[in-house]
Amino acid sequence: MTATEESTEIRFGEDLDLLAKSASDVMRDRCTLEAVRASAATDTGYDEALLAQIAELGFLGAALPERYGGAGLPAAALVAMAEPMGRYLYSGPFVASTLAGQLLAYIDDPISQQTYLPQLARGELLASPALYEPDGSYDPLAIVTTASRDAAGLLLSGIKTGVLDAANVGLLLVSALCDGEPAVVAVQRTSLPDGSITRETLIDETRRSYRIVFDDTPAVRIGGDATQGLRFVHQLGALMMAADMSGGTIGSIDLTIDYLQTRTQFGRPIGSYQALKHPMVDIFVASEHGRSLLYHAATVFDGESRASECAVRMAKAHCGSTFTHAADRSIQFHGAIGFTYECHAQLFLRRAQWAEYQFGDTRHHRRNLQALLL
Amino acid sequence: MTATEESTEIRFGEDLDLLAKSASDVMRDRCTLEAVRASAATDTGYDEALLAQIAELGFLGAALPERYGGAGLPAAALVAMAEPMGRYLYSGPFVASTLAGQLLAYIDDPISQQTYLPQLARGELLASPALYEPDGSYDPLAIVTTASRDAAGLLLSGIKTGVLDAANVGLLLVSALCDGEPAVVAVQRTSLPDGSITRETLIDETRRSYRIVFDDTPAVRIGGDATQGLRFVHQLGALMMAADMSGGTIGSIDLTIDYLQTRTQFGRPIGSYQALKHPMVDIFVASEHGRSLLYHAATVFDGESRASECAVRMAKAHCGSTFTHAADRSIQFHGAIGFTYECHAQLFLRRAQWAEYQFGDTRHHRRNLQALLL
Amino acid sequence: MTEVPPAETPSPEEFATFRQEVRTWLQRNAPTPPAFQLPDSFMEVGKPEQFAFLQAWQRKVYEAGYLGMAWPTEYGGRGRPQAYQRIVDSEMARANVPFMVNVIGLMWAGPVIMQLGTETQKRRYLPKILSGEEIWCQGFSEPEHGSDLAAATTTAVRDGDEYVLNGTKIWTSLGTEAKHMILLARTDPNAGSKYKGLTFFLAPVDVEGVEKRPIQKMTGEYGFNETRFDNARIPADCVLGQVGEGWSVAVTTLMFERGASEGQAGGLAMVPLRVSDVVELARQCRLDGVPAIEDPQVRDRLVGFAIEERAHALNMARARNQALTRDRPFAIMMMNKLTFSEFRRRLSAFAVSLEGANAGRYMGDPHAIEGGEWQRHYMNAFSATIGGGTSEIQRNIIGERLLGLAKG
Amino acid sequence: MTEVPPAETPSPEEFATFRQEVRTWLQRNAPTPPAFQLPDSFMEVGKPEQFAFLQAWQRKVYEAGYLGMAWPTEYGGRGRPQAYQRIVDSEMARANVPFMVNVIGLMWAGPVIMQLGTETQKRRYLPKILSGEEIWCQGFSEPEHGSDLAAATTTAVRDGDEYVLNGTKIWTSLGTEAKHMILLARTDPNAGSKYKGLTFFLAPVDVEGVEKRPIQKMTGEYGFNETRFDNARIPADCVLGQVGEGWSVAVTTLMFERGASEGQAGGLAMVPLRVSDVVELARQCRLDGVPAIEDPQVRDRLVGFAIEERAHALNMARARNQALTRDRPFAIMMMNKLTFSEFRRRLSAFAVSLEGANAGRYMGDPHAIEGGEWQRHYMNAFSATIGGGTSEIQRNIIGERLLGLAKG
Repeated sequence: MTATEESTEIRFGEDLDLLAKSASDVMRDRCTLEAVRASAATDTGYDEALLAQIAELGFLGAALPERYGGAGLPAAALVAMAEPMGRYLYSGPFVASTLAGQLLAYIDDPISQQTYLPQLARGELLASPALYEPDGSYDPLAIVTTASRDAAGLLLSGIKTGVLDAANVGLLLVSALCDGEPAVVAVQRTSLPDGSITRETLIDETRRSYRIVFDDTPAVRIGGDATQGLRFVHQLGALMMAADMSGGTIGSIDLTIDYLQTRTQFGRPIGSYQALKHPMVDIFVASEHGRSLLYHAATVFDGESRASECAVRMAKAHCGSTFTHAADRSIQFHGAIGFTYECHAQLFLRRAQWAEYQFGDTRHHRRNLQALLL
Repeated sequence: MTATEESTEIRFGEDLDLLAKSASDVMRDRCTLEAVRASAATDTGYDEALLAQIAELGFLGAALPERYGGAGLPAAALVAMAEPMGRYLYSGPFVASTLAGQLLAYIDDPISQQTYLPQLARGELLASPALYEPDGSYDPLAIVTTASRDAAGLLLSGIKTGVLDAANVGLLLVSALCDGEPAVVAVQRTSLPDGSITRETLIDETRRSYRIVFDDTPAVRIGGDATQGLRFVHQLGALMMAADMSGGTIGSIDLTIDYLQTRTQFGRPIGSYQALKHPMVDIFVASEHGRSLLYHAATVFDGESRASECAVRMAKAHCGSTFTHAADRSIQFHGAIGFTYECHAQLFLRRAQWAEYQFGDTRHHRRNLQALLL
Repeated sequence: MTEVPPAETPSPEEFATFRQEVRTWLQRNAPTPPAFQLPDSFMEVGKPEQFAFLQAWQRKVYEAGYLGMAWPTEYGGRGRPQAYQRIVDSEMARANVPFMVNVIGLMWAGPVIMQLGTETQKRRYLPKILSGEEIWCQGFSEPEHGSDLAAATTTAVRDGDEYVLNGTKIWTSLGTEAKHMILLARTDPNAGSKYKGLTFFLAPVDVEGVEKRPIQKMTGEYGFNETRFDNARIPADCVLGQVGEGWSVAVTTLMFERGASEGQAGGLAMVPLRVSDVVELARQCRLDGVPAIEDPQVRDRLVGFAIEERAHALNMARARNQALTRDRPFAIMMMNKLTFSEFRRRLSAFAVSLEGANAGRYMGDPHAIEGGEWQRHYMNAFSATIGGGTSEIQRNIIGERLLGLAKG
Repeated sequence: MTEVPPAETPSPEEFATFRQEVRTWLQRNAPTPPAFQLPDSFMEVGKPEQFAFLQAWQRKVYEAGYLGMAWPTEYGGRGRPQAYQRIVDSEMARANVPFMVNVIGLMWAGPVIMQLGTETQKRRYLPKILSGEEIWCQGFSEPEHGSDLAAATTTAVRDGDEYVLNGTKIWTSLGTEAKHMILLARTDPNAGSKYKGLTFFLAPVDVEGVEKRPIQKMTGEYGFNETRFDNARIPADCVLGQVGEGWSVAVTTLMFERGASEGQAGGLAMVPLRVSDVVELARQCRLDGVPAIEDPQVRDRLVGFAIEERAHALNMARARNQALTRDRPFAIMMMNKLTFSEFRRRLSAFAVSLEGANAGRYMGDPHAIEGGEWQRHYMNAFSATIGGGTSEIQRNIIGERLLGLAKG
């Protein structure tokens, strides 16, 4: 592997630029930090009116095939939207429903696609993938949940954790072993008995994830290559989380710089002190590196190839460590006020501490890069 | 392992304090940085008059048994002397001859002791251990050199590298395999044919080490437990190198602080800039930590026990990484002048870059600490 | 070289016997963990039941004779060498018992009263600091002057036998439980320099005109207060030291807080985070299906933390040896606050990372590893890297006072 | 969104064809490594034979049409889009051929003359910069003012058609081979501010009164000079820009040096240190009897460096996309000097560590790994973290100009 041999392609044309601008405008306008706090205080954790606006703008179908009502944009479009969302600490079922939609689009089961994708594209249906289990493994193929055959179809049993927005979506796409092989099955959320879905307490109070206990729950198998599909959606999750964290880093930097410019101590703006200025520069430099890694990963993403895996892992690892560090320093540089719940700096720290551990943390991705690079 | 469970003993009584002061006084007086450069420019690399003075002061026999003319001080005495020597970048056969003497004293072969120790204690004989081989392993038992039996005695064949001051000592204590077992054999340097000893080019121009090719060289076996003896001398080497590096860190800090106090840019002493002040504080803090680790290692050193191994590895690892970092920053903080050969900062950087890789580097010791601590 | 003055040194036998005695006492008397969650330090005491529990524990330790051991008996102490208190403190850390809740009294107010107070003040305040009957808080920081303490604008105007206080102090820990505050207020606004005209008060805070507003911390918990003075009246004999010389009294106090002197009453100030606990966590957690302790990166970082923890402990031992600290006698004590607090922050952040996919859970989640404690430790760690002078201010102080570098 | 102006964009086919053409040319024309050791960069050219070899190589590249491709033909360039030059530069890096020796001419003097020079100056200087016939050096730093360039005290006094120079410049690379110096000197000592009264000269340095003293570098090699002016006389038409406006000309020049603008003549400025080379080193070296590449710590650090190297390369690609750099258009170019130079320092120090017990050897030792090159790379790396504005100064500039933080 040498830098000069590998592609340095970054494709990000006018359509994606417009999409990013649109996402950025909506978020700046509607997703202020006060609004973020207000949403976090609700049970569902998101602003339904804002979600409706996002759906109206076509964000939920941006990268779905045109034949199912999507805009047919490349996966890079998801990054174009997710990064500004991260910048403004947006939450809500956008990530979950997008991942579920992309999974369906990828594994190519025409009947399921016809059934769900048009609704997903319009935002009439929300969905979420249920991939991970209590053992805490990031491997989407480390599955214990089973789907066993029954006269009526499949019956699902097992526990899924960290299922994004599960209580507020209609459709769950669940990974399970079926005849010992990985499978993806569809479960209607309303078919679950009361008490099956319990909310998890996350360090990021703006996010919602749930633990789901399946106990002979009726399910329908989705066709296509489930193994490859699960790898695909896991990698796409890492890419979207990298975008969220890159955006979060920018938001954290902006918040901190604003404070450094206005707060004075000993008669000078505190940003004039090199003890704060220079670490901020290093964070900014890391953030710019992260953005370049991210846009490249968005460009080459296919969920399959070595180049895609390599680029996504690099982006998630780098954006993850940068955001956790930036958010940590933001608390410190805000001084005593940074230690309060009232100060917005904690919102970024909590987001960073949550997102870092979704779809593989820095350690995990760097570890897996060893085999790819060395 | 917990900090509260382990001993935090630091024994460093009046006798060692006097010794350290004496070493410090001699070095400050005689081993100025100009004198260091002058010695480095000679072939032997050291000042014979200064070595004679050191011998006169009893430094060479400080930790040798009283019955052989030594002062019978504990091994901590070696640290008490080696740290100020490192502080002033002293070089010369002190380390080599001390290690050889301690090895002889440890492995307990009364005849060899009677033969060599009194001369070593007085400085009439200088010696050096020849332990390491071209494969670059730090393991003192990774030996290829062989000592085979012959009518007349032992014949030694093999290559030793990094032998400190070999060209200027009378006695070489060489590790070799004898009948497949590790052994220590004595070789008279003068018995080696011309061309057997070649000087190595080191990044530290003040140090001298040599490559020795043995080719059926007559040798005499030293009795006692050679395996344990080799482990002992390797660990003692690490301890003395940690002391040298702790001293070097202090010297580097002093040099840099002096510059930061006197050099002005933009109308202020450059030490007033936090970009230089704060890293210097972190280096100083690390140096103080290193000193505590070092004095404890000196206190508990026995070359055998887990506590001794643990303490020495911690000290070498920490003092090593601190000194290499301090010397690196010293160049940077001296600015353009720091990049010149004329500036003394390079003397510390080169010492650090050499000493770090003697008797196990930071990586090696941390790696070995895993099994001891976890 | 003798390491400490002879009077202070118990013989090795006395030392060992006493340590055994303390160990036994702690085994028998360590409080049973309560049903509610205990705070990490006095800066996190947010609920009345937490406070009551901790106050009772301090009283018990004091009554056993294990607090203020080196303070004179006439002020409630035991008049013994400081070395005994060190043994107690290290055994309490080892036994992992709760900390002493009246930390500001024991570590800041008490020592400065001992050093600068009148005989009346000493007799009045010191015994109840030790017993925990009267809780103290500190009133140095103000909303606009976090690091720049000398810029305090809270005023104290003399009126007969009283001073009238107006202004706001912030980050007053235990503010709702405290009876007294060590308070820095401006008695002469026209003194010329910001360092002049300040006076140091031992102010009662249970008087009229004192309003306390709890501040919620980033962890979601409470524990700090904003304390507002609105024409609050305090007796004039509450002044410590000279009127107008408050800044030098405050500096003396900060030296205690930053660990630069002995003389503190002892006792555990916060629950220490131990590397051994993180090693244990690494054994419990699985990363990618393998125990975290088997990951080579994790192992190396644990070794790094263990070296650092050893260095801290050995620093404390070396600090008592004059020969080995002669070049800069206060160096170790002056750097303690910086190194301990930053170590705590880095160690807890690392501990969180060992939880991998479960690291995003928080207190209250039944499946959070160790109840989300490490996430909380991590966030709480900032109270020490920021409070009592940020790490950046500490580096300035060390650079300027110890290394002799010019002010910026 | 189009990524670059259309005129600049060759079609993908043209792009590929040209790249292939360059690659073939390099395969056929790359110089055979000489018997002597070649320097890492223009800052390490210490011997006449090194210089002669590199000058011949630059001439060859220029004559092949691969240098100054985007400069106008009337000044010796080729008048083609900058994209072609980028292809050449990246292929030269890939082919690991020597760098262009007249770096100061190509990257600093040439671009600033192009931007601010008179027509006469452009025709006089630019062609010979490209061909390497006339070597340039820079004269900004002075012994007492390393970072504070505006504090220059070298004087230039007008005397008829000439200026008379007095003073000392330091860190003039290629000082003994150079024919011209871009020189910052004070023409009006009473201008009020240090930023006023400076003038920027294109000064000949082969005239009487100019004395050059080689400076030995910490590596033991030569390559820099101190250049002393003792009543040296230069023609008055050497002034670039306006008399007294030298500081703004210098700032423009530093922007080129810090990579903040296009317009440079191209060519490799230094031998890049590649992560792939360090990976190869890790395969060759054994640590504790095992190939270094098998050590998990080594593997993780290599991954970290690889990510960073990718980020640098991708930054350069992103810098050409306006949509993705709209928020701070010059950010990437302004941070390049800092990130590349610090990367180089850390990477080479790490490479040394892979040599374990052999890492203490140096150039000249027959058993030094790779001839001691990595030790030399490490020490030489400081020339870039210090020269042309230290990393600390770079962080000030980025913090103040890009992030809008106040000056210190």
